[in-house]
This record gives sequence, structure tokens and C-alpha cells, in this order.
Amino acid sequence: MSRIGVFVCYCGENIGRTVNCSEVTQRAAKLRDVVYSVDYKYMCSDPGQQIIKDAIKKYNLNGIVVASCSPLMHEKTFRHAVVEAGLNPFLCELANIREHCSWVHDDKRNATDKALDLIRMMVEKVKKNLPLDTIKIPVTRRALVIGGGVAGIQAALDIADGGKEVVMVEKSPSIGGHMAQLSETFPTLDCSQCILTPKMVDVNSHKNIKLYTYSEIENVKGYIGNFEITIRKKTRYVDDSICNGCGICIEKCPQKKINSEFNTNLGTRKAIYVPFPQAVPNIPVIDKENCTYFKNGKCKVCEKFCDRNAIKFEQTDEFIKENVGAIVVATGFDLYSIEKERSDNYQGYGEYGYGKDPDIINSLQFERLLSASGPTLGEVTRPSDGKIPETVVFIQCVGSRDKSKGIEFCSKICCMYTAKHTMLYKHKVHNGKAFVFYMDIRAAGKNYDEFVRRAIEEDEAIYLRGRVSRIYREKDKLIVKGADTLIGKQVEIAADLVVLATAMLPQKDTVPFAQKLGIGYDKYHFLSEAHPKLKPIETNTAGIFLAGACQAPKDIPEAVAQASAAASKVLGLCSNDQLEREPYVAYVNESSCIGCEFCLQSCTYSAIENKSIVNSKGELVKKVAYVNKGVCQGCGTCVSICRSKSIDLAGYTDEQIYSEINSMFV
Amino acid sequence: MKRKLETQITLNTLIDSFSNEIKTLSKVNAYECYQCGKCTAGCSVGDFLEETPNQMMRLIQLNLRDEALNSKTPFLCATCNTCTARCPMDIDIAKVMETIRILSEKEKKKNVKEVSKFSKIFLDSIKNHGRLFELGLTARFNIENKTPFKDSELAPSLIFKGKLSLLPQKIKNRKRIKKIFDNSINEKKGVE
Amino acid sequence: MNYGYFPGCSLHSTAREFNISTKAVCSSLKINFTEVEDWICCGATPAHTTNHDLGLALPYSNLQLAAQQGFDTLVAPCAACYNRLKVSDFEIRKSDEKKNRIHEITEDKTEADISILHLIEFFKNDFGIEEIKSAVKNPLVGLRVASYYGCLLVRPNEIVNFDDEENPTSMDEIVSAIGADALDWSHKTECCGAAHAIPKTEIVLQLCKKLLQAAENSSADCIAVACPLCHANLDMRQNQINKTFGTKFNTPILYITQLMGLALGYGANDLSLQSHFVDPIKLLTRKNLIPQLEKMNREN
Amino acid sequence: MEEKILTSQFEPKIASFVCTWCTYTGADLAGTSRLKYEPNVRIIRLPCTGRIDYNLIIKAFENGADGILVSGCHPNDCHYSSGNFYARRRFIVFRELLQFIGIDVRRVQFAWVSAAEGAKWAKLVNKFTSEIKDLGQFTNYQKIKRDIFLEEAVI
Ligand SMILES: Cc1cc2nc3c(=O)[nH]c(=O)nc-3n(C[C@H](O)[C@H](O)[C@H](O)COP(=O)(O)OP(=O)(O)OC[C@H]3O[C@@H](n4cnc5c(N)ncnc54)[C@H](O)[C@@H]3O)c2cc1C
Ligand SMILES: Cc1cc2nc3c(=O)[nH]c(=O)nc-3n(C[C@H](O)[C@H](O)[C@H](O)COP(=O)(O)OP(=O)(O)OC[C@H]3O[C@@H](n4cnc5c(N)ncnc54)[C@H](O)[C@@H]3O)c2cc1C
Ligand code: SF4
Ligand code: SF4
Ligand code: SF4
Ligand code: SF4
Ligand code: SF4
Ligand code: SF4
Ligand code: SF4
Ligand code: SF4
Repeated sequence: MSRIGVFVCYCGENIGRTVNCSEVTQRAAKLRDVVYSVDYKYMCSDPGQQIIKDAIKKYNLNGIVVASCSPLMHEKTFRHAVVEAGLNPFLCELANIREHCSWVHDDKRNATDKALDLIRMMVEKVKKNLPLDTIKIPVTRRALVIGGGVAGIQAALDIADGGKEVVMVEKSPSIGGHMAQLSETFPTLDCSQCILTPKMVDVNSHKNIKLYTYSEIENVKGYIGNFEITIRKKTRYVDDSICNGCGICIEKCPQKKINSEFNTNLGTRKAIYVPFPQAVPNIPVIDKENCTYFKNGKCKVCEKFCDRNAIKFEQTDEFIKENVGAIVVATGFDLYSIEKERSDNYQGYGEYGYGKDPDIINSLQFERLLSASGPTLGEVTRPSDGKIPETVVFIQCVGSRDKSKGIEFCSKICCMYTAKHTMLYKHKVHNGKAFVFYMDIRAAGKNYDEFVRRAIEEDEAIYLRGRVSRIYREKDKLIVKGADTLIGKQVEIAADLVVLATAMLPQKDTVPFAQKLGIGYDKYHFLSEAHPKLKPIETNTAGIFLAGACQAPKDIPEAVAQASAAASKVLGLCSNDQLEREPYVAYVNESSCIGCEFCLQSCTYSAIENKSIVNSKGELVKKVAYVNKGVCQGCGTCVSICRSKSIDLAGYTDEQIYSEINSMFV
Repeated sequence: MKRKLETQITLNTLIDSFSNEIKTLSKVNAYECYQCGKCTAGCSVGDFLEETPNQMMRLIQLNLRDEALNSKTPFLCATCNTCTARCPMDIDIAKVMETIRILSEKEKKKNVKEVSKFSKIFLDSIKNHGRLFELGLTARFNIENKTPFKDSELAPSLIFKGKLSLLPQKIKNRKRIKKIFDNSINEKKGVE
Repeated sequence: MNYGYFPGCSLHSTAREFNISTKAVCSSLKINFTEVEDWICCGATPAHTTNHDLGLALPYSNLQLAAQQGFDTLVAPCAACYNRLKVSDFEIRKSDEKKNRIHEITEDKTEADISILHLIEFFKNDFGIEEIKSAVKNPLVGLRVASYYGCLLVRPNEIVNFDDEENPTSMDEIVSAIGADALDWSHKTECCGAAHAIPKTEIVLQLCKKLLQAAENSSADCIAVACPLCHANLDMRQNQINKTFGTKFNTPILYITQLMGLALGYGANDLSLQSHFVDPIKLLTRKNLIPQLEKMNREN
Repeated sequence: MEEKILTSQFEPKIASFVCTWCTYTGADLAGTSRLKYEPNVRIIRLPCTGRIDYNLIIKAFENGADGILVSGCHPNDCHYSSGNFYARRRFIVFRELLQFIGIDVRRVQFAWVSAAEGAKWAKLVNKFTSEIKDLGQFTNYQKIKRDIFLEEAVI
């Protein structure tokens, strides 16, 4: 039996001026099941709220309609008042007779009639309201950080410093990411390794951080506050609990002509190796593909020399489970490669020789040539013959902003690092000349444009506005055929070295990875934020956050800023034992659900799963949909999809809405 | 730059008529061009141009129809398709050149008269014989172009080598070629 | 498959040797091509730059002829004809409106569903490089050949796409198959100036100079071509180039079929090697690559 | 005299389904900005247009609505990231169904009104109200209902 109370607010003159509130109050009293109806000048004031509380008790009300301002304004206020009177907050609804009525209409008659209609709709709705409880989700107060680039490192350190445990998973043998490969960094030109290495060491030694390198995410289960992660620890063939990083194995390994990934194939490494001297952890790994023992059963030189017996040829992949409440994804980027045969859908650059000429290199390779710890110890020389290049042509937007190659976005950082490259080159090769082909210069950060100006004004880089159509070799030189659209002429430069500012792409395996986590990605496979402006850190899956270049091209300052933001989100989440959520979530009527799974597919948040119903003998009776309350965001899309009307949304049930519709017009 | 620099143009009638015209005729939306200059960079005849290919695209963007139709560029274009092949925006620039050239020809704008004349004589030749009569073509071109001795050193050995026949090869069904010419060129719609 | 042969105007005049050598190669390899009867000129550059429809109708009319004569595949040795045939076929397949219009123009409703192959494409995809290799009797060992594709064989890639548009290799594969050295050089697909030869000779001279220079830089003995226009520009005008720029090029330009013919055992006369402006015979003799016996083993 | 004619004119009944994040808030803004619009609309607030199941619309017609206005966030602005796309897609199918059963599709309008577009909301209501006025009262729903067994008209 419904006992509804209606409380009509004048809002001073705001409502009262157009809506005849006392008439409305009287007419509302006559509505079916309304047992009490009253008006007051300011309902939200303390005395106003008191009227509601008193009435609930006095008239034993079980449904409240406040006819006042927008629910977005005072719904919380009145629901709070209702709770104080001992009623479930979700039995209170607001009829918006101010923003949607008195303020937008002049005609008193019309406004008054409409106000009554709005009240009637809410009275009918509230009768169907059910008491709901806010949802409480327990929180595992630790976090997982995937990816150990500068973004992942920053996020992990911030969370760990905030007192929460962090599990970090990095797929390569060392953390550091791309930043570890850089020479000096814009806009200040400080040495990349000098600022990164201490942070890497901190990660390894922090008491709150558990580091898994050479490891990947095998599986993710659960939802916000309660994720269960399976980590695959790939076989290193070196026992990291025994190895002390002495390096004797590396020194003695006879297999030494293997291209070094860290040095972008400009240098070599051994079959047992650490990617670079400052690697964290400083524990070698055996490259099975190239190890003589694995190839033909003989060698084991490393094992012989390791006096701690850390080499373990019989090692296999290990699987480890970790429970966390939140996840930060910081898997970074890949560089576009101009090769002809590409693993993705993008086309390579035939006009630039498909990467065949050793003196046409990409930007990361140039970073390695500039780096004091690089394959040339910081001397800029040509890969083909070791000569010091006197003319270097830099080409921007290679792959980026290029519809014909399938990549329409701007990679954002290449304008800046190209300017940096011209400066560093000039600092090393004083008589050298740098030419840059560009379309636009995008240097919109703090001190960025000044930086580019310096490259032009002080380090005398010649900037040519235009793209390059072709590069070909003519004897000792690379002929670069470009244009300067500012003078409207073709430009031909005979270069010793050509550096391509190739596009920043997402990690190659992003799609299966994102699917594993249940997070979205865009058409280029960058991971998607929940809202481009207001939720740039969140993903659509609650509890999973993004940091760094996995979301979009970013430079270090931005990657670090986003990482700290993600850390603060994680710390916010982990500062509670429990999460509270509004109870507007979908639920399934298991008896009528036919298990068609349409709702599963419609849910953007992957909140719906399959559930097997078994009888007492443990036999499968049927499969039905099951909504994970922790994940459901309450959009209701599934409700309108379900053909058997078996799924409904608490707070916005079919019954409630039909009641509104039925009472809408008299 | 050989050309007299006109430092000012007046864009008072920025209606999209020309860019729309090009769009209908060549299916190219000129506004997709972001003026990167890659077409210019690779243009085979770049050394000989006044307006570069990207500037031709710009003229369309600004709806400067007269300037475009009076440009020599479309006539000097060797239709090599390099620009089209490499344009990062997938714009068929060669097709645009061809379209402008046809418009210019139709409206008797300023153009490169040798090229224009050559085309006419070439087409006349095949219209008459069904196949190209190279000796006749060269001779007539040189006469009309007032360069009677151009390439004359080549002719004797060509004839000697049996490469240049003195009489045209004719096809049997000459009506067929005539129909094709009449039906496509005399059609009122013109270009398309 | 029933192959129609479309020689095009040049192969009956300035490029006679292309025709002769193609026929020689075909007969040696037992390839059966039948010339389309009463074909007309494809219109080359002047047609499509004068009138879009004319540029489509002339080649299409030839496709209709071929269809009427019962061919399902048309092989064109001339890159220009090939390109025009392909473009016309492409545009007309793309739009029914266009097709109706062209049918109106040719006053012929024949549906020309014909595949069009360039001779090189035919050798590579239909005949087979290995087959060529096994037929070689006189491998051209030590001959350094720069294969020149030019524009029309590789662009636009959307329409003519039997090879890579920036780094084509099919001709090189043939060159290797016949025992010569295929050079990876820089100007495989640069433009020679094409139809500008007569009206704008200065353009052609300059572009060809660059081409010859690039070939020389790669220390090529000769350049292989598959287009009469490219041939004429590079061979016939080499002397003019030398005069104009003070260069000393003496690079024989050979049709790929002439090189194949040599490898298959034909002699200089069979392949009309003497009809070039830049004499290839001296080079070939010096390298000892002309089969001693004229018409040696020709019939096998 | 004139006045009288105006007031006795047909006043359409319009039901509106809007999402809470964009259009409801936009309609609030129209109020806070004191924009004036026709009083014929009754709003039902939903979390997202993705929640709109088209039985709701049929139901509104059945209850006497002359026109129905559905509005949510702009594409890509959906609070739930893609609910409005679902709604949009379903709406396209739904239009066909409406046509099939003989309801003038102009009686159902789909719009995008963001939280900042109070003025757009006011304009939309006015425009739609006047359009429905022109279309006149929706009287043949009962007839249609008789003609076609609608209970199963599920999309
Ligand atoms: C040539 C060049 C020069 C640059 N110069 C500068 C500069 O001067 N100044 C500047 O500010 N920025 C510069 N940048 C940009 C800078 O490199 C990036 O902003 C920064 O590296 C982004 O860091 P990140 O952590 O997001 O990504 P990354 O550095 O790419 O790190 C991602 C990490 O995640 C790991 N990973 C990836 N996938 C997985 C997985 N599935 N599981 C586990 N681990 C995974 C990777 O192994 C890697 O360690 C430059 C970039 C380039 C290409
Ligand atoms: C014309 C224009 C268009 C734009 N368009 C876009 C767009 O389309 N998309 C986009 O993403 N961004 C846009 N922006 C940028 C966007 O406005 C800013 O990024 C954003 O407003 C910055 O927010 P903020 O909080 O840092 O600073 P602000 O918005 O400036 O807020 C600072 C606040 O601090 C208060 N304040 C200042 N000093 C003190 C003090 N001493 N004590 C107390 N309070 C103080 C100020 O009163 C103010 O309320 C645009 C900017 C402009 C100028
Ligand atoms: S409850 Fe709302 S309408 Fe009433 S006085 Fe307060 S603000 Fe005004
Ligand atoms: S066993 Fe393999 S890793 Fe060890 S030393 Fe030999 S080659 Fe190197
Ligand atoms: S940042 Fe500069 S170089 Fe890089 S894609 Fe954007 S505009 Fe091009
Ligand atoms: S100052 Fe503003 S308008 Fe100018 S380049 Fe920078 S971002 Fe663009
Ligand atoms: S209400 Fe929305 S978020 Fe929740 S289960 Fe349904 S579709 Fe998913
Ligand atoms: S759509 Fe409905 S019936 Fe189908 S699985 Fe989901 S709840 Fe069950
Ligand atoms: S290459 Fe394409 S985009 Fe670039 S200027 Fe030329 S037409 Fe424009
Ligand atoms: S098609 Fe014409 S404009 Fe384009 S590159 Fe060739 S010559 Fe230049």
C-alpha cells in the first residue's frame, strides 16, 4: 500500500511567480495514494527539510515527491533528509518544476497544469521505486603497473611512495623503456639516462614495489577493487634469485654478432646479455634463438664460468598470480618502420627505399648514434662506412599525417626531437649542416617553440617547408629530392645521412592485450581514455587507468604527468577498504533469460558474463546472463536490447518508466 | 622566378565554384590537399614549371580559375603520375592537371602552344588513318610550329633503318574511329 | 587461354625491332599470340589530355574488337598502350554510367570483359621466369643491365599493379633469368618525358640525361626497356643529349625482348639490333654475347 | 478575438526521453538561462539514450502522445561512450517499423543536445511543437493498434 507525500516548493518567487503552488498542492493531494501534500517557501532550507522528516513519521509515508528544482541540484539533499527520517533514500524523487517549468514558461495556467503533470508522473514512478542499497565493493589495496617505461616507473614510484604496494610487469629484460635509449632530452637537453637511471634503481629497491621483468600479463580476471592477475614469467635461463650480475657469462659467451635491439641494430650483443649496462635488474637473459647450445647442443660456456651456478638451461616459463585493486597500463609505443614487409596494415615507403640503404635511418637510431653510451660512443658516424656525415637531412612526418599510409594523426613529438637532433648534431659536428624538411612545426609546450627557434637561429639548421618525394643513392651521397613550397621550387640535397622522424605507433600487440584487459582502443590501436577531456586517465573499465604513450603520442613531461595522475587515481581508490557506488545497475531475471547473449555484446563495459545454472546434481540446467555489479555503469543499453525482457536497470526499471508514461497525459 | 610577381590578389569572390567544378570533373576534393609539396618535390618536369603542382592545387583551393587555366603547368605535365602515386593525401593530381588542361584548351586560354598543337596534329593523324602516321605527324608539326628543321637529322636514318614508313598505315574500318572522335568530342557536355 | 596481341602504332614503325624481337622470342618459347585484327591507336597521351571520353573510348574500342574476335586476354608490349588499355578498362568497370557513355561513343554494345597484360607481366605471371631460364641457350653472362620501367608500367598502382610501384623487379627477374646482371639502380621509374619528345624536346633531353647519368653511375653496360617511347627518347636522342649537355653517353638501349632473343640464341639480324641509333652490337660483340651462328637452333 | 482562436488551438502532447548527462542538463540550462519555450513537453529522465527501448515510444503513443522527442549526447560525447550509437542504430530500424505500421515518422524526432545547449533545447522544443501542431492530433493510433497486434512489436 503506497503512502505518498508531496512537498511543493515555491523557491521564493522562482517557482511561485509562474506556478500557482497552492493550487498544485491541493490538486496533488487528490492524486491516488497521496496521503499528504504541503507547500513551503524554501524546501531545501533546514525548516523545509524538517517538514519532510516530520511528515514521514507522522503519516507513515513510504514514498516522497519533492516538487522543486532539478534533481541535479538537490536530489542528494532531500534523499539525505529522507534517510534521517528512517526511509530508504531511493524512495524519494524530485519533480523538476523550476528549471523545466516555472523558469521556461510565462503562462501561469500552462505552467501550473504542467507542474501538476510532472508531480503526477513522479508520484506514479515513486510508487514503483524499490528500496535500494548503495553497492559496496571491497578493495584490494595494491596496484599493478604494466610497462616499465618512464610512465610506468613514475606511476609505480608515486603509488609506492603513497604507501601502497605495486606489482610492476615489464615484458623486456629491463625496465626503462624508450627513454633509456634516448641521448639528451628536449627542451632542456639533459641527459636521458642521468635522469632516468636513479628512478629505475628506486623501482628495484623500493620496499613497496615487486618487479617482474621479462614477464607478461597472461590473464586478467575480476573488476575494480578485485582483479586477479596471472603473470607469465618468461624463461631467462638465468636464475634471478642467484645471479649477482657479475657478467662473467656475458664476457665469455662466444656468440657475439647478434644485433642489439637496444642499439636499434646499430650495435651487437652476445647470446647471453643484458640490454644495456645500466639495466634494471642487472640480470642477463639467454637469447634462445641465437645461443649455440640451444641451436646445436654444444657450448654451455656461460654455465661453466658462472661460479654461482645461476645458469639454468632447464628453466621453463613460470606463472604467478597476484591480486590487485587497480591497474595502470603504461605499455608505451612503437616506432613506425618504413620496411616493405610490415606486420601491420601500414605500407612502407618505397620512395625512400623501403629501409634498404644503411644511411637512411630512423630517429631512434640517430638517438643511439648521439648517445654517449651508444654503439659509436656518441660519435656521429654513418652506418655504411663510419664516415662523419657533413650533410644530414632530417625528414619530419614520415608515416605521420599520411593518409596514404593509413596514419592520419600527428605524432606530436617528432618536431621537437628533430630540432633537438639538429642541435646535438651541430654540437658534435661543427662544420656539419643540418637540413630539415617539415610541413608545420608543432612545438606547443612550455619553452618548446623557443627551443626550435634556437635550433634555427643559433645552430643554423636550415628548415625547408615541404615533403620529400624521393631518396636515392648516387655514389657516396644520398640524393634527397624535396620541395620548398615557400619559394615554390624543387630542392635537391646531396646528403651523407638521412634521418627519418618516423611516426609513433602503439605497441604491435595492443589489440589482444587490450582485449585481455577489456579496455578500448582506437582505430590506430592506441588505448582509449574514457573521456577525452574530463576522464583522460580512466579507461572505460573501472579501476584500469592509462599512463604514457600507450594512449597517444606523448613526450616525457606529458607521460610523467599522466603517470602521476594515474597514481593519484589509484591512491584515491586504494584509500578506502570499500567502494561505494550508486545502486543503478542492471540485474537479470534468471528464470526468463534465454541466454542469447545479446546483452553481453551490447555492454561497452563488459559487465555482463555468462553464468551456468546447475541443479542439485550439479548438472547444467541452462546458461543465463549475469551482471557484475562492480563493473556495470548503469547505462541501460542491455535493457533495451534484451528481447525476452529479462534484464532490467535498478532505479530505471521498465515498471517505473511505464508508470511515468502512463501518467504523463490526463 | 621568370614570371612577373603579382604581389596582390583579391579574394573578394570566394565562392567555391572552381573547386566544385574540379571536384565534379576529376573527383578530387582540393581541400584535402594540405600543401605539403610532395607532388612538387617529385614532379618530373619540375625544372620547367612556373606554378608548381602544389601551387596548382592552391589555385583551386582559392578558386582562382583564370590563373589556373592560364597556367602552363598542365601543358608541361608529362602525365607521369609520380605526384599521384606519392601524394600522402591520395589526391590524383595528374588527373587534376589533365582536367585543367582540357578546360583551358576548351576555353582557348593561354597555353603552351607547341604541346597543344602537337596533341591536335596527333589526334588528327589517328582520326584520319586509324593509326599514327609518325612521319606525317612530325612533318606537319614542324611546319605548323615553324621549326622546319627540328630533328631533321634523325629522319633519314629513321627511314633508312626502316623505322619510319613513308606512307601511313590505314585500318580497314575507318568509320569506326571517325565515330569515336565525333561522338566524344562533339558531345555538348564537353570534358566529361 | 586465348591471347590477343596488341602491338600498337609504334611497333609497326619506330619500334619495329620490338615487334620483331617479341615475335622471335614467342616463336622460340612456343608462345601463341594472335594480333588483333584492324586495331586502332590507343590515343596515347594526347587523347586523354584532350578529352576524357576520347581517352577512354579509343582503348576500349580495341578491347571490344578483341572480345568480338574471341580473345579473353590481351597482351600489349608497349607500356603506353598497356597503360591506356588498363586505365580505360578500370574506369569503365568502375561505373556503369561511364560504360554506357563509352558504348554510345563507340556505337557498339560489346561487353569487353578482357584481362589486359603487359608483355613482362605475361612472362612473369603467365609464362614463368623459371621456364624462361630453362630455355636459355646463350646466357648473357657479364652483361650489366639497368632495367628501366618508366612511368606507365608501374603507375598508377591502383590500376596497373603487377609490380611494386617504387621498386619494380619483374624485368630484373627476366634479366637475371637470361644470365645477365640485373642492376639495382636509382632511376628505374623516373619519367623520360614521354610524349613531350616532339613538342617539348628540351624537357625530354634533360630528363633522359639524368636517366643516362644514373645508369652510368651504376656502371650499366646497357639499359633494358619495354616501351617504344622510352626507347625512342633514350636511344634516338642520345646524340642530341650529348650535344646539348656536352656529355659522352654511349649507352645502348635494348628492348627486353631483344636481350631475351639473344639469350634464346637469335643473332643480331634476327632481332634487328642494327636498327638502333646507339649501336649495341659493338658492346655485345666485345662481351662475346652474340651467338656465333645466325639462326642457331632457332627452331627448337 | 484572435487570442481566443489561438488558445483554442490544438495543443499537442509531447513526450520526451532524454539522457541525464547531456540533454536533461541542457534543459536545466535553458531554465537557468530563463529561455522560454512551449509548455507541451513532458520529460522522462533516463541514464542514457541507450536505455530507450522502443516499446517505450509505442507506449507513449498509446497514452496519447502526439509527438515524441528523443535526445541525448552528441556522438562521441556519450557518458557511457557508445550508448547513443546503439540508440541511433536502433532508431534507424525503428523508423522503418513506424513507417510499416503507418505512423508518420515525423512524429518521432531524434536529436543531440549537449549540457551546454540550453538554447538549442528551447529551439528544438518550439520547432518540434509547431511541427506537431501542423501534423495535427495523432488520432489514428487506436486504429493502428487495432490493425496490428502490437504487443510483440519489439526491436
Ligand atoms: C627518437 C625519439 C626521441 C625522443 N626524444 C624525446 C625528448 O628529447 N624529450 C621528451 O620529452 N621525449 C622524447 N621522446 C618521447 C619519449 O621517448 C616518450 O615520451 C616516452 O618514452 C614515453 O614513455 P612510456 O613509458 O609511455 O612508453 P615507453 O618508453 O615505450 O615504455 C613502455 C614500456 O612498456 C613495456 N611494455 C610494452 N608492452 C608491454 C606489455 N604488454 N607488457 C609488459 N610491458 C610492456 C615496454 O617494453 C617498455 O619498457 C622521444 C621519442 C623518440 C622516438
Ligand atoms: C579562446 C579559448 C578557447 C579555448 N578552447 C578550448 C577548447 O576548445 N578545448 C580545450 O580543451 N581547451 C580550450 N581552451 C583552454 C581552456 O580554457 C583551459 O585549458 C582551461 O580553462 C584551463 O583551466 P585552469 O583551471 O587551469 O585555468 P582557469 O580556467 O583559468 O581557472 C583558474 C581559476 O583560478 C582563479 N584564480 C586565479 N588566481 C587566483 C588566486 N590568486 N586566488 C584564487 N583564485 C584564483 C580564477 O579566477 C579561475 O577561476 C580554450 C582557451 C581559450 C582562451
Ligand atoms: S529546493 Fe530547490 S526549488 Fe526549493 S528553494 Fe531550494 S533551490 Fe529553490
Ligand atoms: S650457452 Fe649460449 S649463452 Fe651460454 S655462452 Fe654458449 S652461446 Fe653464450
Ligand atoms: S610532431 Fe611535427 S613532425 Fe611529428 S607528425 Fe606532427 S607535425 Fe609531423
Ligand atoms: S600560439 Fe596558438 S595559434 Fe600560434 S601556433 Fe601556437 S597554438 Fe597555434
Ligand atoms: S546497464 Fe550498461 S553498463 Fe550495466 S550491464 Fe547493462 S549495458 Fe552494461
Ligand atoms: S539479452 Fe536478455 S535474454 Fe539475452 S542473455 Fe541478456 S538478459 Fe538473458
Ligand atoms: S602531394 Fe598531395 S597533399 Fe601534398 S601538396 Fe601535393 S596535392 Fe597537396
Ligand atoms: S604527372 Fe605531371 S604534375 Fe605530376 S609529377 Fe608527373 S609531370 Fe609532374
